[in-house]
Amino acid sequence: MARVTLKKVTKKFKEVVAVDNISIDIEDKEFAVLVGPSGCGKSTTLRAIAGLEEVTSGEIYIAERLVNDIPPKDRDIAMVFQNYALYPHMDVYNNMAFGLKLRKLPKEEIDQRVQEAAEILGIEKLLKRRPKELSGGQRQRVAVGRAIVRKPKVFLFDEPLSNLDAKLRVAMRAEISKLHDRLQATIIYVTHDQIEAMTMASRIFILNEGRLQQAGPPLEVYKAPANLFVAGFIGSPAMNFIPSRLLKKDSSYFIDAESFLVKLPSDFYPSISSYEGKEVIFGVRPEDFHDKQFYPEGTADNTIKAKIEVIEPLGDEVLFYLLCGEHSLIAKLDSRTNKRVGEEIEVVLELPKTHLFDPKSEKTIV
Amino acid sequence: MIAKQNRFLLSLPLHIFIILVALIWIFPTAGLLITSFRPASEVASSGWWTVFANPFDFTQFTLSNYKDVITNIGIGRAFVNTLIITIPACIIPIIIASFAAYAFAWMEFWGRRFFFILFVGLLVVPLQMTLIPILRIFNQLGLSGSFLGIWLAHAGYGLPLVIYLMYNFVSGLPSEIFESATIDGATTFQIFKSIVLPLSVPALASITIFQFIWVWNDLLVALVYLGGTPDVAPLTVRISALVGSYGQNWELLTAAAFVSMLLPLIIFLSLQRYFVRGILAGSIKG
Amino acid sequence: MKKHFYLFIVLVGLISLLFIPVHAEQKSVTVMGVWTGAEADAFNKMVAPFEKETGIKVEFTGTRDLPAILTTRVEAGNPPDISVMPNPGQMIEFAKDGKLVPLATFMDREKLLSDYSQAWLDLGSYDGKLYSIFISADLKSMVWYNPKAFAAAGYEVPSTWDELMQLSDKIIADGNTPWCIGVESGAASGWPGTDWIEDILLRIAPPETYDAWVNHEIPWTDEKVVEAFEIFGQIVLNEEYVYGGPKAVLTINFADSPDALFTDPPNAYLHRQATFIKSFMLEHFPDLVPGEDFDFFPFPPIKEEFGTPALGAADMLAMFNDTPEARAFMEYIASAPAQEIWVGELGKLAPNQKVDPMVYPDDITRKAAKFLGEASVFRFDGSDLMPAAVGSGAFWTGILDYISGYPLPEVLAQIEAAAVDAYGK
Amino acid sequence: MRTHWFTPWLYVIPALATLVFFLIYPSFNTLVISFFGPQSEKLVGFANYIYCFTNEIMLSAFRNNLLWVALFVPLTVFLGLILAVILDRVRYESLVKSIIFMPMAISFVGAGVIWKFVYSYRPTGSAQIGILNAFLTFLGRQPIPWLIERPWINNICLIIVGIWIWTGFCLVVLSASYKGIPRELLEAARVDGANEYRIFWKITLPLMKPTVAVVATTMFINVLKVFDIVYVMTNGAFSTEVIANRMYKEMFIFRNYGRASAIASLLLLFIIPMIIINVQRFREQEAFR
Repeated sequence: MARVTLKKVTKKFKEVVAVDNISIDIEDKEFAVLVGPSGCGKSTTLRAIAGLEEVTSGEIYIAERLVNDIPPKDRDIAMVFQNYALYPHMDVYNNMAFGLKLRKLPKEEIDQRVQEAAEILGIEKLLKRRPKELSGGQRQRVAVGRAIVRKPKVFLFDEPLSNLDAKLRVAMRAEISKLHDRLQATIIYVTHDQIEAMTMASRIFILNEGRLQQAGPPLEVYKAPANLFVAGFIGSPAMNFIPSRLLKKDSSYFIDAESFLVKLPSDFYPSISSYEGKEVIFGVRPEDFHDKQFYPEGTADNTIKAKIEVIEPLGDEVLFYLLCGEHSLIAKLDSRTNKRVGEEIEVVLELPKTHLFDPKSEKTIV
Repeated sequence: MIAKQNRFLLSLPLHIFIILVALIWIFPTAGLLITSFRPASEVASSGWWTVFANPFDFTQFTLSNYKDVITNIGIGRAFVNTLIITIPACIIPIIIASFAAYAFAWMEFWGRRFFFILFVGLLVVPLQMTLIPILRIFNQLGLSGSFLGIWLAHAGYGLPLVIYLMYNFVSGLPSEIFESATIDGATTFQIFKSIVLPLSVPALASITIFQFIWVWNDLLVALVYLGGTPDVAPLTVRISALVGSYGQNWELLTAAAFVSMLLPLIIFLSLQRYFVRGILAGSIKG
Repeated sequence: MKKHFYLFIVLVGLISLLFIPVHAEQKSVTVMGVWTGAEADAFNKMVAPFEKETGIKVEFTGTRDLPAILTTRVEAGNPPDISVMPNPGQMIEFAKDGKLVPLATFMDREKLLSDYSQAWLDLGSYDGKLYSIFISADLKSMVWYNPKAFAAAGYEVPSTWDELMQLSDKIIADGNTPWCIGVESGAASGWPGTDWIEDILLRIAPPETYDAWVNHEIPWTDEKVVEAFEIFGQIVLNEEYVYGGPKAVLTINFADSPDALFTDPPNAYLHRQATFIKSFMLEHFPDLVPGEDFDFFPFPPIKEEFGTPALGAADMLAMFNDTPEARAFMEYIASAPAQEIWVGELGKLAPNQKVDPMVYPDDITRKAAKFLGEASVFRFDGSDLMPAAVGSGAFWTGILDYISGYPLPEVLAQIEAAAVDAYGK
Repeated sequence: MRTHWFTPWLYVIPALATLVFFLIYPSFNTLVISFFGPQSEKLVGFANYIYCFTNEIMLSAFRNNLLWVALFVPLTVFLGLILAVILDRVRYESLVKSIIFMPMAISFVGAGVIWKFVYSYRPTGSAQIGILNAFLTFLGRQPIPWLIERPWINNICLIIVGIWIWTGFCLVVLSASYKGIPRELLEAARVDGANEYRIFWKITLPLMKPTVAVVATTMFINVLKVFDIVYVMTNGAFSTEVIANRMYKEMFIFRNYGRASAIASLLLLFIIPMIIINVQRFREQEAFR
């Protein structure tokens, strides 16, 4: 059983607060991803779990055991570093065996474990090589292998894929996911790449400026971001934020963005009534725009007109950079759309999927 | 692509520069080497390059200088004495300094910066000033005239530079390796032994050479702490005793200089292959 | 591979542990000296009969760093049993500090008085107590020349200063150079010039003036000292008088400088230097025959009334640790048989009057011994008697500065300043 | 790295103990003695220090040491650096490196003999046994007595001997550091179109800065302690005196421990600025962690 629990963990470097009162509860065998922009405190959090940093305050539990004062080696964890941190003077075999030798395991068992891990990762043929004779992807595998042989309860990954090229990164992503299924261990994975987070995680933890912004399964977070930051961070291209005003007319609520006016669905009403007449931020994901030609539900209440500034075809979909009044918007539309740059287009907003945020607290209203 | 020939032309000034520097450097030594094969009377009356007037006239050369040096200084015993002094006097400070450099580079402790600065500052202490107070203590401890005493003395005098050079190297190792080893379960000592020392081989090689040469060429420390009787005297002491009191016998000195240079040069040449590039390349680069 | 390496280290460690009590428990006496090379060999020959007879082992360390090593070991309370003194001045300092053993406590006074002239005993004493023994001496007031070259050119050996200068001028007139001088001597550069000054001063002033100068009772700016420098300057600063001119004087090693006597044609005809220079001449030109190819005449009198004094230097030994072995050794080296071996090997002169002149290797040495023995005035090398800061410091650099062209008053003022500081008066 | 508070001391204490015994205690002793008279028999206050700053020879020693600092330190470091970089590109690197390192293996007495041969002067007209003067004579010029031409030529000649000896040290240390620079960085710069000159100044040098600082510091300290070369070649005559040689003379020849100790204490004092620079570098490195 390897739950990892952080209770009100804070880490300060002199005056700088890197981790600010974070509480996290990671279930056994969960694939938890800590994600956030650089400098958000995610790596520090991971290093605190590993025991490489001493926390300023708060408690860390691994497998229900308080580990604040337990050295890294006794925390039953293994870590994969961004730069792999392979021992340059040891061959692959010894890189993987090092931790086991230190634990004084019998030689046969070390052999067996290394072989097993090498097979899992497909690096049996590289065991005699030194790290500098390996390609980036191979080094990555060795680094993972070094963690696997230890059979720890918790794996910690610190941006392990960021030094790989795009194609390899996609392949390794899938492999690590497979590995998780196979190892049946808790994984805590740090990345700044939200796609990695979305694709791999069973739960993601979004951090910003040392604080936990939101935690939850990836789709849940995607669909219901807790605040403006999460909404903007998760999803690519990012959500469009339109500063606007909430109007009430004939017992209906409208978003007034000066250049357009749309009517909000009625299930929004209970949460937004207090914002009547106030400034709000209206959030629409690019994929929630539709070309009116191919979207029959378009009405006057959910359609806006905009000018096309740039077109980026992605294949079956096309990104349109639009200008509506003074608002720049990005819309992901059907590839059948045949408009050109400079023309005007009518797009329909899928209003039930839109979000409203409080511009002051940045919290989600609905 | 630049043609091969063109590239050679581009680097031609480079080669000329290097060869020129090498020639300037080797010239005085060459003079010394040739002088060591010439009889005393010739040395005083004509330049060493005059041998090139008839380079195949071997009568102008003599091996007697070398014969004198080797027989007179009792080279076997002196050589053994030198090794007995030099080897521990190299190993002890390098071990002590590696420990200290590791702590200074990678551990947090109270007074770390102060002590580091103090250690480096001690580089400037003229060792002549330390002889009397230390010899006094040595006498009380019964260490004067013992090999242990001179090992420790060389260790003490060599430490500041060795710590300084080691620190410079060890502090440049990537921190992830240390973290990774910590998580792998290594204690600070295991990290030192299995990671720091093996990775410091290039630095250790060059520092060993410097310390070796310094101890090997030392005269004063040996004379003061060990005395100059033949049963303990190292090569330097014996060689300097070979040269007359008024500084004559240059031809012997030149031969002796080459005899005593031999081992340091062999050490240098054999350790040179450890000054290799990029041991770390695989760990810190993606 | 690795294991072998460790094994090797352990082995070396063990072997060296065996050496830790470095000096055997045999009866022994430790002796330190400046002697190296041929002199160390001669010393070993001298102690061989002693070791055989007494069973005492003489552990000798010869080093040119003697001043540093001796100072260090004496200060640290770990002196050798017996050591050569760098000079009488330093002997007096050690005696003053109570570091030396007075020899009268065990040596036979009568025998000393019969073996040594009072002058040598006085030089070895401080405050009325004898502290050191001289084992060899060098005569300094000598001018070396090449009799064959003299004969070829028709030159006569001069007997007065005027004749010497006339000879010099004649040599110049013949298109040659009279003198060869070299004052380069590594860290001790300048000392050959100090001998010139001393020899000249002894010939232009009474010995009392010399003593007063040595003891800094007259200043360096005294007219007699100035005159001595000027007489030296007449030769050394004159491009025609000295081979190569002053620049060559400064750069030629003293040991190489007499080489000029033996070139063909001779680069120079006259060379003032002590007895020991003979060994250098023979080393550079092994075929020379003493007395035929080279000879000396006494440095001639300058002012008739002061005659031909002898300037000399000597090697002295003093005792730091009072052990039976050290006593035995001191008695041995003071004896004629020991000195006979020593001076016989080196061609130096023996302070012990009982030494048979026949042990000297050649007539030249015997002639020098006779000169030294019969000289009415004998004075010890003044620079060796002065405090080191002057005698081995400012005086040497002063000579070099003077030869390199510095104005004499400036040179003397600098030495005087150092002297005031060093003598404390 | 997280450790028990006592662990670092286990690593530092052997060094600390050795240094306390061999260097710190004697330095302290030296400092105390520097306020006493020649044989430490009476307290003289600052008299020895006043002597150091008023005596003409001491003053010229300071001037000469400054000249040494100005020439020796930059030249050894720069030459070592240049050679480390360019030797990396030639196949005969180890041969040339060995040649330049060789003087380190020669004792100072040996080096003194070698260079006396180089600078040897014989009167005009006789055969020159010094290579420099033989060359001048060959060109039909007057020979020069290199070691007595003051105040510049002889000092520079001595400094050249120092450079000849110590460049090998700089080369070996700097070369090791240069080889530690990832090649990709240099290649990247080359691809970016930088010429070798710019690469050296903008990439190589900044990356090697810590090592260059170490080497420069070591050479600076060497200059302060330079003794053997001067002692063997001129012993400070002809205005070539340096501080450390003066200290040796005061200590062992003149037996004036007070003055020798004052000079040694001054040497310690002079190193302080250099140490402050090193402290700053130490701080910078900390900032990276």
